Amino acid sequence: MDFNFSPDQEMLRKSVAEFLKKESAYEAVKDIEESKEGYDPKLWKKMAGLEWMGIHFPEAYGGFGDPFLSLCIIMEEMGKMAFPSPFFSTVIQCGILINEGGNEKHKKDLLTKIIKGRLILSLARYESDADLDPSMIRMQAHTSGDDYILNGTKMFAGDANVANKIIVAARTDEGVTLFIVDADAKGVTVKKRHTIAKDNTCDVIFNAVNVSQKDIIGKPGQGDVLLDSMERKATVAKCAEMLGGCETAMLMTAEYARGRIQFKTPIAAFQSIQHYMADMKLGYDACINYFYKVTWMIEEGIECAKDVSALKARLNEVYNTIGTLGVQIHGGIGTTREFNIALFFRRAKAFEFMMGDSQYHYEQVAQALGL
Amino acid sequence: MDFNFSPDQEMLRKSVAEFLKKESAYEAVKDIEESKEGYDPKLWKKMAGLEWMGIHFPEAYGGFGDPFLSLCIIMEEMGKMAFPSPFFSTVIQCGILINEGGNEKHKKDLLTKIIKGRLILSLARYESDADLDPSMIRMQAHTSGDDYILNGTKMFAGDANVANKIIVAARTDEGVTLFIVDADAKGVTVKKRHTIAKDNTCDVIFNAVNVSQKDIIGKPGQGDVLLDSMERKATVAKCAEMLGGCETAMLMTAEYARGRIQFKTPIAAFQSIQHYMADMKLGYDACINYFYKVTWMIEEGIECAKDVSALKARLNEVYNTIGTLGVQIHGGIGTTREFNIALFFRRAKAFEFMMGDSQYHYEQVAQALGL
Amino acid sequence: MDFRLTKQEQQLKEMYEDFFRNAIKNAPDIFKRGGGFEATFSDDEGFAFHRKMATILGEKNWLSLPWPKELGGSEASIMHQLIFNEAREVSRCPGYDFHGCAMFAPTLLVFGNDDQKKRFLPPIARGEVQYCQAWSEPDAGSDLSSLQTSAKKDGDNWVINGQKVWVTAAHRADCMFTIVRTDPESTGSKGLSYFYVDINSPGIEVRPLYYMNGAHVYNEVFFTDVRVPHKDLIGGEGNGWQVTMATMNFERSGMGFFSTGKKALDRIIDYVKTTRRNGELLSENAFIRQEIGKIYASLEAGTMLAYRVGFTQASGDMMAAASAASESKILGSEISRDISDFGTKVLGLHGMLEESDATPLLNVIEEYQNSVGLTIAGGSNEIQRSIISWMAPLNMPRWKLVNPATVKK
Amino acid sequence: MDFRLTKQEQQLKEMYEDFFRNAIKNAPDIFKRGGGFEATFSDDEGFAFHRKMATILGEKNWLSLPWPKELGGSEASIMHQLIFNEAREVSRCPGYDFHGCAMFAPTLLVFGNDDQKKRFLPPIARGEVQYCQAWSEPDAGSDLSSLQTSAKKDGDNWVINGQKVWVTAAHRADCMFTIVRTDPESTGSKGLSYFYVDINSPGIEVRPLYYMNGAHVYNEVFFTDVRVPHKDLIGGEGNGWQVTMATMNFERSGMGFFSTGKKALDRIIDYVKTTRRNGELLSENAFIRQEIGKIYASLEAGTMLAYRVGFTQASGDMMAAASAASESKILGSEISRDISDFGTKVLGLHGMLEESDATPLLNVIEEYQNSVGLTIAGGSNEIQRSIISWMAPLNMPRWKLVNPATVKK
Repeated sequence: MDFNFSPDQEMLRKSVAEFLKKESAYEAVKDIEESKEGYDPKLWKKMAGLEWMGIHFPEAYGGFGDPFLSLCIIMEEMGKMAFPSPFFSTVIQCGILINEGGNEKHKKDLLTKIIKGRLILSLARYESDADLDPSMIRMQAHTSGDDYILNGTKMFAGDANVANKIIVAARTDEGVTLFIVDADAKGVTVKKRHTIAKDNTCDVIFNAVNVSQKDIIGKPGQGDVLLDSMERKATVAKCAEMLGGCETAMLMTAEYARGRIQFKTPIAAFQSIQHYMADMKLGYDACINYFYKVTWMIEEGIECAKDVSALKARLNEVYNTIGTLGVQIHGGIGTTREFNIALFFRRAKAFEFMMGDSQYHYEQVAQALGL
Repeated sequence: MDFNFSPDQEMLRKSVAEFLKKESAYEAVKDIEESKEGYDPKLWKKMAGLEWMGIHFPEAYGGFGDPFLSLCIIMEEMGKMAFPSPFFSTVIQCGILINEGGNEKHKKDLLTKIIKGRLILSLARYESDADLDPSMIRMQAHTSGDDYILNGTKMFAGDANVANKIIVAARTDEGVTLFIVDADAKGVTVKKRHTIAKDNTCDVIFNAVNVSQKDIIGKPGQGDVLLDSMERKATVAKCAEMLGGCETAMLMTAEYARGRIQFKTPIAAFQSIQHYMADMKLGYDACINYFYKVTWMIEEGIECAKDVSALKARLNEVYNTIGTLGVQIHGGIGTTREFNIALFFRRAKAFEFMMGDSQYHYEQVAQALGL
Repeated sequence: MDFRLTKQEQQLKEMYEDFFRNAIKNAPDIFKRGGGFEATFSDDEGFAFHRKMATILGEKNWLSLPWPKELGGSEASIMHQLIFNEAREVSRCPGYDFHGCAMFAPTLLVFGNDDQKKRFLPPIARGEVQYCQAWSEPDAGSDLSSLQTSAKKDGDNWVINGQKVWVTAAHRADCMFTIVRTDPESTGSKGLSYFYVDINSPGIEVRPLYYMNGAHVYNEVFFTDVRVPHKDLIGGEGNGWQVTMATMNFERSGMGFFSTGKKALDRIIDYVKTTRRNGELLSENAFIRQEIGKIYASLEAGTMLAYRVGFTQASGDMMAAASAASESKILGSEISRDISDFGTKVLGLHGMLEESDATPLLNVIEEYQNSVGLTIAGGSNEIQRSIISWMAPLNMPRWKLVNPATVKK
Repeated sequence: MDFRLTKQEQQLKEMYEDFFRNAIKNAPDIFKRGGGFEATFSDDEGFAFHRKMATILGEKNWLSLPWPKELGGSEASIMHQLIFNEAREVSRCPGYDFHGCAMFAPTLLVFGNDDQKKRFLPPIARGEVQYCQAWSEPDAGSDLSSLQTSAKKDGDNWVINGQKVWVTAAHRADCMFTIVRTDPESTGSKGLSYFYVDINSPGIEVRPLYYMNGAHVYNEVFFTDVRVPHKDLIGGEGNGWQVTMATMNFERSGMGFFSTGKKALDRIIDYVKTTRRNGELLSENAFIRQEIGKIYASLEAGTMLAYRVGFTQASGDMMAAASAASESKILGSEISRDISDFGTKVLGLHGMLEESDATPLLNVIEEYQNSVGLTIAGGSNEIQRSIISWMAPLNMPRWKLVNPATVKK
């Protein structure tokens, strides 16, 4: 058993952390949150230059071939800085789908561009009923000669407002099928929603959108299986981001509590504050060590759906507890736009729903336990 | 709106409290817990002399005709002293069944004796599946001429080991039917179980027990309706007992915390202890005021099944929280037989199940809300 | 024990409920999505409707219900007020200036002199003015008595300098009440005085303090040589702490938490009855049923605690009423947080959206964000819990925390 | 990162699991219902089986796994020990004297002299002796350093007087280790010394301290002029606090909580899969499914925290290991309480019964009653939480509570 990171991974972490600290302090994050684009295109180019987008993809397409944990390290550091970017939707959701399910041409065309920072992708997979199981997808794709016609509305598509292409999951005769659609194709309308995370969550409306069968990822009907496999990894990567947020929110709050004087006492000396902080820490520590194991299981190809679900469900609770206690300890100023703790409080709630809420994941655990 | 007790009720409370304090201090309670009988027959006679058993029954049978709240006041005071007796099974469960469902002869025969302290009754109504809904009762009663033959096992019958008669719920062709059986009738076997409350919880085994149709309460098939009505009141009365326990456990713990010195400080000065105590108090205060309203609804005949369930479910949680925090604040000695707080900790857990656990009652609330 | 409404109370209840049920129909959409401080003070249209409703309530004499008749009030019982408040809060209809009607007016009734009552009460009764409350300072939050904003006597005036924070609605208000240090030598709760201040006085600067979601409800208020006439000092020089504590204790039943909570629960029940997810009607899910049962029980128990506060106030036991009010505030703010959190959870992915047309449960994410403020404002729940423990019957001792480095052995 | 067991570790794991799975088959029924301290020390038959198993484990050299080879040990890695402990704890098989093997022996390895190691270690390794630990006193619980039991030097002996409480298994033990005040002028953690004591020494009286359910696990121990030879003082006069703290820190991964928790969860899962109540299979109830999911997640996360404690100890960062161990202890004791509480709840009315033939979930009510002790013993969870907050990275300041009446302004 070894809980240590490799020297390369330590170096990667340091470089990501330094970059984000320099380029995207919290004030910049707040500006990004209020921008229409919801990300900083200049930073996106720089990130590509640092080879973040390619870290986990095969060298054949210009990637770095690092293990999955490296990708998680980047996500964790982004989480620490509450950094908004289309990294998750482009590299993790869509990138993994293409890498695992795409044909050679898709990979050559798309992965290469993703890695170079020249392509932003969005996954349009959920619908208004907010069902999470890929097999429940209902939007229809009808054949029309060699092509397909897409009609319907997708919701909760990350970064569709800035994406060049959208991967959309729709139902064909064979079952759930993944299509790659140009974001500016005729009949595609994107509407950005306001969320508690002030992120790029969008509706995507498809009105008689024509797609060629060449733009199917994998085979028709294979969509739910591909989504399932990708989402296992994407969930763990989201957990990495959440753990980063937990750590910052916890340390930021501890620092504030040590400096804030009330009743002639640093409030950090009050037992109730101390116990809140201890609860934050022990929630975090149990999750991060569990996260290491789950990440390792993913890398080793060990079946881990049950543990991915258990980790995400528990981390949903832990991050929200840390966010809520963080605001409570900050007191009134913790509720303002000015102070940074609310960045994490708001993300904790949004991330609770992304890649599955606790009710969903605990139910998955129960099923895996044979219930 | 008036939260005040009448002067008569205040006087009743005072007299019950003084009697129990004098006659049944905690050491006596522990002795009773370890006795085979599980109650003190001498005290039982004295209680009858003070007219407790008859307080709520009609004057026609020797009762006092007081409103339901008076019965609850007695239960609350018993709860404060963790006082063990067959009062709940005899007076409340069986007494109310007879009063509401029995014929004139039953009332004359049985209520009169109950009121005089000459008759102890037990209700045998649950079965090994621990179903709570009266309509789920499965034990069979077959007709045999004008009589019935009972066969089967009942569980969780309070005070059956010391009862003179047992009211048993069994299924006839007409549905659930209530029979009055002599505890020493041929074929009746009683087995006392050990419970966390160290009380008189018994199995009652019926092996070809003969019962006359004259000993049916109400009509054949009316049993579930009679049980339902009685249990609404019995649940509120049990809540009264639990609230009494909450209050004592809370005040006993506050007193201990003020006196216990660790780190040169009364532990009551520690914020974590103060917050535990505040949680105990606010849990208690919300429940007791709700209890007053529910009791009043019962007296006024206002439909209140939803609120009875909501109160019991919430009080299950509050009493267990108070019991658990009470032990935690006492520290190690709180876990011993010697100290009194564990009397309440143990009862909190047992009472959680008596008259319905939280899962059951919250489900009743959901149904009443139209879910 | 008696929990029946008298015939007259029942009539009042129906009248108020009817009135507010109809009134809210004409409100801007933002109130139909839930209302609250954000709708009232952050939104121009919302504030205009609030002012309009205030005038109407004033015309009906409903803003001065408990006041003595000679001052234009109705001498309504506490029960009557609770009925009025509950009907209003359930409807979420604005128009009742909490600061003016529920804090400043009762303070004046106890501590104001005749001149002050005559000058300040009638505009409140008519719903003509919006008040705000300026108490906290950047370094005096939970520890209010360490406040440093000062007032110096200068002839017939006092000259105020300093800074206040968390001034709800200051950007919308006409007047303010505040507590400042009038004895520069004093520390803690001594040497403080309580003032009425015209918000348009020269030297007052109001700066927005944006909430995490961008809403503008709170403000910072800066005082630079603000001159306030001596006749606007309420309750006598140096008595500010006593007056402030009294102001805090008026109208603290916490009923509003439970009334609005019931409304929120009703919306959740409607939603789960009609929504399927992952192949199942949400209302069939035992976990959701259990949670709804729990929330119902908390709200009903809390409501009775809030009534108890009113009953105990009416019976004159102010210590017991204050303790019960703290409990009601803790329970109410925490149930508000729990309901809105649960609301987001039943929405699934919709739970992160702020817009209403995509979130079938109106306003829940706004309420969720506001709810974290509820457990802080008006004395954090941690402080409230300690205070409860210090009072009868718990009587925990109130020891001080000291830095061991500064204490000799 | 690597969480694979080596081939050798995998073999060890299978060997230990096989052994204990078979061994527990021969145990008295009381162990089959769950075991633990109550089965081992309150029951005569249970204790006899514990002693028998100890001898067997001794013969296999499994009681001295981590010791140096020259002292008869196997120099097993921390991972090896964790594997052994997990297999043993999951089986709930007795035979491992926690006090002797996991507390006193490692203490001797660090602080004992050659003579002490030679005299005390071999009987522990052979499983011949039962130890007990006498630390707490009636007025020194969480605040252990205020202890008052004293030892006075008299020639080559020390004479001990005083009283200890919470001495687990004292009525079954052969030997004891204890901490007493050897400098009568001292206060707090100074002037204390750590002794080995033969429990049969004249002047020792052991009195039962019955648990709330009547079980006899704990004892009070009274010392009246008990003479202990100087050669049995461990770690030097006046160093008792340091030795005691080290003893506390051995074997504190908390793995036992999670191992036994998993076993308890398995039993609950079996039960809900096969039991119908109120017309429904319990396993079909979404509320029960959610709770089981939660417990599974807590146990798995906790297990990784416990492994982390071991890994951090092995890497030599004792401060970080101590903090993680406190966290593991809090999480473990609370999950133990939550599982047994949930266990009673799934049983419905059976949840209040103590007897096994009527409670299909074995032993749950005993575990529920024991679990309230787990959050207190070994330093209450409140103290542990404070300690965690005082350490890096939280670094909360450690201020003192003082009575304001005794402080000059």
